[in-house]
Amino acid sequence: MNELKIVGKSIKKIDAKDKVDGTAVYPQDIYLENMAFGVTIRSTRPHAYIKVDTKEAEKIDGVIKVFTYKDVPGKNHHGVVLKDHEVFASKKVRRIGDPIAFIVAETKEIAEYAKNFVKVEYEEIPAVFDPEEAMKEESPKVHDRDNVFYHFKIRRGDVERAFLECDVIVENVYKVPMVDHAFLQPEAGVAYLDEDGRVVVIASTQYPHFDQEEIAESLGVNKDMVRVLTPAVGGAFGGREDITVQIHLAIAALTLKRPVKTIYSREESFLAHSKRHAMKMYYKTGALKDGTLLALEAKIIGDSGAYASWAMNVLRKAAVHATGPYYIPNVKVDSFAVYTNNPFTGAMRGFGATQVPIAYEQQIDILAEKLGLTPIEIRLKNCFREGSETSTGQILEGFIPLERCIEELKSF
Amino acid sequence: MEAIKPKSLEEVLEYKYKYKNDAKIIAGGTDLIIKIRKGEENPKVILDISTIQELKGIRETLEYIDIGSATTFTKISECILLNKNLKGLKDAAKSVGSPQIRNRGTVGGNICNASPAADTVPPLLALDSILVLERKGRKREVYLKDFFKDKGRVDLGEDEILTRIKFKNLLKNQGLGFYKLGLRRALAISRLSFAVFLEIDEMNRIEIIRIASGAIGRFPMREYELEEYLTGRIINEDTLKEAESLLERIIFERLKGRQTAKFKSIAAKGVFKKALLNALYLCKGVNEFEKN
Amino acid sequence: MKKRGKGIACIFYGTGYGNGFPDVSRAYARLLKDGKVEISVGATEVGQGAKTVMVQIAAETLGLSDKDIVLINEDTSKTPDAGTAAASRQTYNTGNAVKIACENLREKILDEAVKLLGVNTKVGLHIKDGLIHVKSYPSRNVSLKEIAENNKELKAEGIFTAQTTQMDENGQGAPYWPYTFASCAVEVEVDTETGEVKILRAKHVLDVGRAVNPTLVEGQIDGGFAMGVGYALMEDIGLKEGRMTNGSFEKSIIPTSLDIPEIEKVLIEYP
Amino acid sequence: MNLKKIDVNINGKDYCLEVEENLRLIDLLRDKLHLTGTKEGCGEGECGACTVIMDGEIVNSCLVLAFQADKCRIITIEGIEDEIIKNSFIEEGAVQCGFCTPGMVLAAKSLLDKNLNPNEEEIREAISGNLCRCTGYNKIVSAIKKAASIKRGGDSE
Repeated sequence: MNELKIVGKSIKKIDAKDKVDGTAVYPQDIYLENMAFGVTIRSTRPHAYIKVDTKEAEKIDGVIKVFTYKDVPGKNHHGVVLKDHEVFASKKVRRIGDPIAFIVAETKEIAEYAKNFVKVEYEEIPAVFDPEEAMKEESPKVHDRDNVFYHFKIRRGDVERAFLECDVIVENVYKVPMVDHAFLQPEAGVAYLDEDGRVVVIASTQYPHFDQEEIAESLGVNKDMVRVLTPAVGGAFGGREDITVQIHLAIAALTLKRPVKTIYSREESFLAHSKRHAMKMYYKTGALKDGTLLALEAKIIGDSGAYASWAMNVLRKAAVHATGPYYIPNVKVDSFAVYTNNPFTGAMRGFGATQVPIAYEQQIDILAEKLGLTPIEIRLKNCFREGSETSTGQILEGFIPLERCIEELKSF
Repeated sequence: MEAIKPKSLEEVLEYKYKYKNDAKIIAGGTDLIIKIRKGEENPKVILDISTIQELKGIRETLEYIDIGSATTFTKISECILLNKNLKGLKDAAKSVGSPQIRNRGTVGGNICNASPAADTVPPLLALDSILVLERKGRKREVYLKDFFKDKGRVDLGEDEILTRIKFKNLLKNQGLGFYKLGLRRALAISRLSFAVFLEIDEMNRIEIIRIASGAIGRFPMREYELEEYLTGRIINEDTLKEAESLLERIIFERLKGRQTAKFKSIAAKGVFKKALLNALYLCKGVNEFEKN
Repeated sequence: MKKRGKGIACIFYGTGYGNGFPDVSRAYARLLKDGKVEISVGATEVGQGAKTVMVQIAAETLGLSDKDIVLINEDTSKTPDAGTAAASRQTYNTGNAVKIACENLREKILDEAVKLLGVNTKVGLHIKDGLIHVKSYPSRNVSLKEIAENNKELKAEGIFTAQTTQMDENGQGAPYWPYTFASCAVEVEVDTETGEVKILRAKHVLDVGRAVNPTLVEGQIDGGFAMGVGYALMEDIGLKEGRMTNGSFEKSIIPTSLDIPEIEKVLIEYP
Repeated sequence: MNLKKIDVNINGKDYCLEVEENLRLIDLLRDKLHLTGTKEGCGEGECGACTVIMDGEIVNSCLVLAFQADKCRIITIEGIEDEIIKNSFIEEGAVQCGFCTPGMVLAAKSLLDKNLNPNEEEIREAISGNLCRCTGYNKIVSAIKKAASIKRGGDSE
């Protein structure tokens, strides 16, 4: 390989200077001429049919318009995989925090004041909060379909027979909670029309080109008519994968033909974006006397909350990584993504591969203890090496330095 | 809302007399501004006392250490006038929120908001502090231990404000220890705290003990039953064990029915013990909190 | 009583969307009139350093300094789709797209250099510090600026797709590539009387391939570790009938500077 | 809402302003003066992104009402010309998303103005009111160490 001159060097981060000077521009830092301000009305009930009356709010001096699902020019939906989010809830809300209306007013203060005058009538319906409850047939349905919307399986070898051959078996249930990305910059954005009549949306997002498509679809325009600008983004960690401010702002700017801005408070940020999937992980791991792992059976239930977001990819990734980086010849994994009326969950740093280590690594430690091995010994015995086969039958080729990673810990 | 920035204490009392309960005192603002924004408070008038010099600072009189109610936590934690034996008060002030909060937040606000988790209140209780309350043309004193009426409610007249907090300076064989359990090491709201004032003789016999707890009741409070038990005893492992199990029973009883009852009644033992040992080391002139 | 203990853990992680998803990244490169090269990349800078590593990869590929790369970013009307800034995919996927775009541009530049230098082949030409030299006769050279001035726009595209396959009904297949490996050790102190946990020290060993910018890689380790500390010890969205009971920074806590220890970091690099 | 007249010095410049009585200092800085380097991350003093230096001490500008700043001297990130601290942040990799950075720089400045030889614990304590979700703090700590060392006259360690 040629000698590298720049790759491999810790050159200064090119956006760092503006950030230390305080001149880096985040969406909330943008102030435009004639800019209106928007605030979002959100559901306060986890599962209810709704009726919305915006008349009183619209009469308030300084309120320009209150947008609801009726004002969505194109499709009233979005979503990274399934289009199961509504831009504005039309008939029913599925979680606390679902957007229902967007009040646009001359100032932030007026918009905030007008919130008190948007009437939302809730007719509450039975809700479900526990994913395992939600899996039952008689459980309330969050969408017009089965709550279990994804089931992924791994079948490798013969788990049942292998467990009979194991000298030691460890069986446990692990639960991990939802957590928030807690990026420091709450969601904010500005939208306006440029000279060419395009809708420009300035927002913090992880994937501007996908936002562009989703915005265009809800506006009912060709995607070339939408331009997404991503100035400084104040952290993301997966929490900016799903649409939050973008479509509301685009609709308002396009309709009103003037710039519109919105900024979420920290509390609204918690309501608006996804969470890390809470998971319940049933684990059974078996090994031979010498520590060789022989079989693993796992059932992983992910609480997707009210919407799918990236749940399929997250639960798939959880399943594929369920063995940990260890060769196990007999594997049976079932992972499920389940709708509930909880906050929706989606991408967050590690994407399903973060939850499962809490289970598989504790299993390994317990096995080691039972077998009189050290945590390092049992890992070295089973860890993936060049040529190892994963539970999906993938052969690991190239540079697989896990053994070295573990050896490095011996001196700790 | 009308915002007023009086120039002197006299002016403050004048306004307070004029507006009574319509006027809310703002000093650090670290609680009030949040409450106003959440709509939990909607005062007609706010009186800013954050720059009134008469209400700031710590001084020593013949008998007392005397702290102005608008003195910030930073000033308390850095005050050289507060001697080593008062370390528990400094520790408590240092444990409040963050440097930014400590630079604004005041001891008077901490007392008057009457939050169960107020960090500096348990040490001030253990010091048996006296509050100076002033209204136009009149001044009165009340013991801090008698000041709290309920969660968030205090014995303060509608035209009255807290101006000073005073307590007796400590002697060589006295010490004030504090320990706080938070969920993290900074920006932590107290889950549980204890302050212990201790006076011992050469045999480690407890001459006087005053114990105050935080975050295990409707407001920070003295733990009289425990004090009574410990008074006159020699501090040793058996005494500690006995005291701890008594404390566990007291706390469990107090929090009965609450989710936190079990955790707090057990953790309280450890937190109390640390506060007590901190006090003990100060009495004996040992600097470091030793590992146990 | 305070008790101390050590623990270790290992992980592997499959990069990207995976499972046969059309995981495509695109990038453009263009020679500017002043001899600098503009790269147009849609990958979002979320703080991780995407802008910086894309510039480094372009500069390396073209034999230029990072100062000679002009980055176009932050605007969908000026950048091609690079997929999402997630799943640890941008440096690998979009970085490769930038590399390919720059390699393609390099070939076009060299084609033009052949004409200007009057040599018979581009074999043996190389770019250094904004000049194209005949390797064995460096005084015969032409600058990128001259090439730009003598040509209408030279530009190129790079497309990179990470190869993965969709798994079958038994979950068999090659769903992710590449996988990365890591190990971690911590020593903690637990106060058995109060339940307080203190992390005393930690060590992280990470298989990173080739660290494009080691400081940025270390920053990811530090940040990921802190998030892990929060996940293990303090973070938990409280839910009651679908309602978050701690949806604010007052109630929902993340680690502060005092909760995180120094971390010994080891980067395992290859090639 | 009544307006209140205040005299305030911001970044060395005297302002005579009329402010709403419930206006927060952060809103004054951002919305009225467009000094947007001061960030709002939580609005309740928990994150420190809105840190400014007020009469020599760091405060959360979301927890100060603008009228309280009457006769005060405020320094925001825009008024910080301390290139040693800023460069140390850049060189040590202490900046990722950057949203906490202005507050961190101000906290660092406030520390080093008082103590040129802080130990690790003092540095961590000084920035403990500033949350960062990206860096895990370690590189910020080393940036402050480095800045302190340069200020003491040493080189960059």
